[in-house]
Amino acid sequence: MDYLINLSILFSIYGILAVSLNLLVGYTGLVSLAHAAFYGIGAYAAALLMTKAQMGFFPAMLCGMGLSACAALVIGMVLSKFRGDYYVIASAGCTIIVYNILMSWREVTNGAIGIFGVPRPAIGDFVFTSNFAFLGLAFAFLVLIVLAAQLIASSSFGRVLKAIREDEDVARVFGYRPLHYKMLIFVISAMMASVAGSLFAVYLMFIDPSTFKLVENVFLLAIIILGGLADNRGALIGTLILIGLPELLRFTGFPTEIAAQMQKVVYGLLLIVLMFLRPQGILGKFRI
Amino acid sequence: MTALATERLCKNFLGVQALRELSIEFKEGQCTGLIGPNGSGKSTLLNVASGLVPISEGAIVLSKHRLNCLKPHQILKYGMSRTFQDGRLIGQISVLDNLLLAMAERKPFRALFQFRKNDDLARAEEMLRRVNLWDKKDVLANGLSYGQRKLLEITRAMATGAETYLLDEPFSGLFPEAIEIIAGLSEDMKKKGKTIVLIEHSMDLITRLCDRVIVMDAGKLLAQGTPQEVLHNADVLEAYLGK
Amino acid sequence: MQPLLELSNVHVEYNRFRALCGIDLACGQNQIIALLGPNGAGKSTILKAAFGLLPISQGTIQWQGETVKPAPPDMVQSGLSFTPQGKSVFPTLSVKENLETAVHFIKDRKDIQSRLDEVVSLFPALEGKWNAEAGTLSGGQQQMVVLARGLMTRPRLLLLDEPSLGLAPKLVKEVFMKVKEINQRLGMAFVIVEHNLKSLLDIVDHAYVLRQGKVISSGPPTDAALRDTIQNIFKL
Amino acid sequence: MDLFFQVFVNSLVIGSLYGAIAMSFALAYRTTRFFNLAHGSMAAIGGYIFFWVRDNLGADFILSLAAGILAAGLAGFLIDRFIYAPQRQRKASSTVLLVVSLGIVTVIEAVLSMMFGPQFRPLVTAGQISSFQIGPAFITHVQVWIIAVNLLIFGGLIALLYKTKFGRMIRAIADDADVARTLGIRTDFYIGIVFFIAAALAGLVGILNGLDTGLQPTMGFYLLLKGIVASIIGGVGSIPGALLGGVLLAVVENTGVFTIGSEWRDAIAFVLLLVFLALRPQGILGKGGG
Repeated sequence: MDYLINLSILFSIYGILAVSLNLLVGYTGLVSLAHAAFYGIGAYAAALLMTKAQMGFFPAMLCGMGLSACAALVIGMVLSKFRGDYYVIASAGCTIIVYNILMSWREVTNGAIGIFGVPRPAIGDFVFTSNFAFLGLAFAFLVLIVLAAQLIASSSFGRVLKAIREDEDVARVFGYRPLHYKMLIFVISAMMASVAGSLFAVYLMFIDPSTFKLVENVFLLAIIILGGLADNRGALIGTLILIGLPELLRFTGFPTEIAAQMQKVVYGLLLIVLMFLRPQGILGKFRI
Repeated sequence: MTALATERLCKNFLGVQALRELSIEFKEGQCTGLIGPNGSGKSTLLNVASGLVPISEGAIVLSKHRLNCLKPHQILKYGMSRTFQDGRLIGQISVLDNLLLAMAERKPFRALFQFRKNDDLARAEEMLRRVNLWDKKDVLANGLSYGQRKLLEITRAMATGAETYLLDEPFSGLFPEAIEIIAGLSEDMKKKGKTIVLIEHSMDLITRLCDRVIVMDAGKLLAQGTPQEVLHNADVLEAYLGK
Repeated sequence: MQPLLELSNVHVEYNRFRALCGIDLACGQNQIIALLGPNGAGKSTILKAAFGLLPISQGTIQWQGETVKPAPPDMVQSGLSFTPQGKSVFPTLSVKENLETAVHFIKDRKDIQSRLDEVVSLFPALEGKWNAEAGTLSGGQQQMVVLARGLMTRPRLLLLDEPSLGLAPKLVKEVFMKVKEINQRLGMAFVIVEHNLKSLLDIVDHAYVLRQGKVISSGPPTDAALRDTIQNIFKL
Repeated sequence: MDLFFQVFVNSLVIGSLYGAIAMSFALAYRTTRFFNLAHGSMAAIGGYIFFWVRDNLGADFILSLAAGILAAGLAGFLIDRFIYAPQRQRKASSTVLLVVSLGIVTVIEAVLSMMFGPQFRPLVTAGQISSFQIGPAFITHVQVWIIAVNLLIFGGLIALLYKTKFGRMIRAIADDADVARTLGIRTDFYIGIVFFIAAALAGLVGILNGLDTGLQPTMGFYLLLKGIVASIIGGVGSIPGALLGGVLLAVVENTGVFTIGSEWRDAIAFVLLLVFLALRPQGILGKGGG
């Protein structure tokens, strides 16, 4: 049972990441590999503020979101200069730089050792110590963020994002300014990723930089491509499958190390095969 | 009154002069035909006038504003809209969404809080019915036939409610029924006092719809006047027919 | 006489869009054929289908009297060449290299040299530009390079896709005069796709007018019905 | 001053590694116009096959070297034939190909980890390293080889592209593959060979890198990222640009490392990339925009 709760918490956190990344990749056509950076910023902001400044979880999370938003403004401006594949490479560079900072700015981030003893969140006197209670919190955030994403997708704003994705010139001729739209969705998406990061930090009560590597971002990309681009339910289904999959492999009886690698083989193959069979994913409405 | 004019407009692409000191004007409330052989610079003129390609030299005059530098998102503010020759619809969204794109909120923060219920669906329905596309409103634009795409393209431009319309070969490759619909729309626009710039090859349609014709050749103005005058101009015949 | 290239009831579809619906068309030896019609009528599609760049969903293609399933490498070697729309030179290759790429299947250096000499005699203007990057030439010269490249394989039939695209009318005329000259000197056949140029009618033996994937009229350029259809479509 | 000279020599060695991987990457990129992120994995395959043939089959150095290079080349060829070529035929966008190549990287890294273990593995023991002194700086024999091979690859690729018929075909395909097909050129055949050559060169770089520092399944991707940075700095798709970019990147990296510490190496590299992308997206030698 505890095992299922663990999985559900992971599902909630990755669900948030996938839905927010889908806003960029699926709806706006920005294949961003910078998402892991904001995930990391959120996690470290929460962990540091809670351990070093004894801040509560919610204010710490809000600070993390603010910090992510600022970082997203800078990174987004830099990335806005690029198109297509250059965008992918440049955004990967951003994740690598942030990872490098988390690893090497030891005075603050404690480097590769990471940060221990991050407390669980509390509301008043109630502390989310049990995983079951924490699941409630994480799931509540997932619901909030999916709702927000759904609203964005169904608003005029979402329609413009799709137009920008396909033909920026046409969007311009009809009076829209693509840069503004791209910046706004980039910041929103970064703030959502930051929430997932904060939740992750207090869930494990420990974080180190290895979680926020580029490969994590590739995993997220696999999730949303599998589930379907430009569809929020798709992102959730993709999360469900790719979070559940390694657990299935666990039952095959391979040693843990091999199972971990098998898991990578499977999601790598999934990316390759999907691009042949169904480039828009299971529920997707958009092909990259 | 002048709706749109160019002053000694030049446009160079990598050493090729697409427009050479072109000075022409399009009068308010008139339909002006823009004709000329392939590669004479008609589409380039439209692209420059809608800000999609920057001006090399000279200026554009748009509702009395003289501009050397024009951004595409500004043209609507000056009351101008356009269509594309190749029908650039947003393929992976619905027909209705394509149309609403021309009618919805432009500011990103406000657009975030504008939903379907705020859209002017009544007007959208009226416009789509006019071109027999209401049944197709939920179809992705990619699923339309060539003719339907052309119809939606011009309807979308009209939905902006602009005063001046740049129409890049709206009739090309269409069947007579579709041609009739678009010709009808153009006539309606003229009745409402809108300005139209029409690129078209068929002289029949030009004579029927246009008050004036401007003939371009090799990026320059070759001749202008009423359709009748232009049709009998020896220079035009030579440029067009190469005779 | 047996036609060189013959299409019977050819259909082509892509993305569920019916680009050609039942095309019948023939080009005899030594003939110049024109395909006219508005944008999207399927003129280029015919060339691509005949050359094997697009699969046909129905109908047959006969080349030199035999039914073939065309594939570009085979067609080139059996004497059919295709020059695509626009300035389709290789811009970073020199003019000479551009011409040499066309005869990639020929090993014999002497043979290649003799073909180069032959082409130069047809396009003397190119000789001075031999080592210039093709992308730096003017539009008209680039079109000449494309035409010359098409001749390197000594085809029996050359498919020309809108050679006038982006050219000034005077240059277009020059290109067509060249085509006529080659046709008369070397006895080579041409199928030329054009948008709306009636001046092309002066040099062709037979014209087809297309609309929405169908041939709506065909005949020799003097044919009254054909002239009428063209009048109706282009009105000038 | 002595330290400065050592930094310079180190930059030259690392720059050669970056340059070599960047040149082989550029060869494939200029022909197919997509970021093949799996290219680096060919270096890892080359390194590991070399190691396996040498240590498990007991083959001599030359034979192992040949096996490693060949295996990498073959891997590159097969990946193109069975994965990229069909995608090209479907007119897949370059982003689709990029995502596919990300999948391939993930699979190859995981398979190498399963077969050889995920940990870092030196190819030579400390006692086997022989080095000598030029002026005040030290350089190992392997590092001299790295520099030499880098120059050889440069000369070889330039000769291949500009002096042979094969090179002319490749440049034609790079200019416009669709037009090349209309001339009856079997573009997929030529592109397959290009992938073989590019991957084989990457394999060679992987072996040299392994001999210099060691092997790790993830080394290829890491090396390629640097190669891509070098390639973009120099002008993407340009062979001399890739060489120049590699050396420049290494110089900046090592100077930065020397000033603020070795842990900032990657950040320095990618900040340099972003600066270049923003200010001069076409790179040093590039002509067109990015």
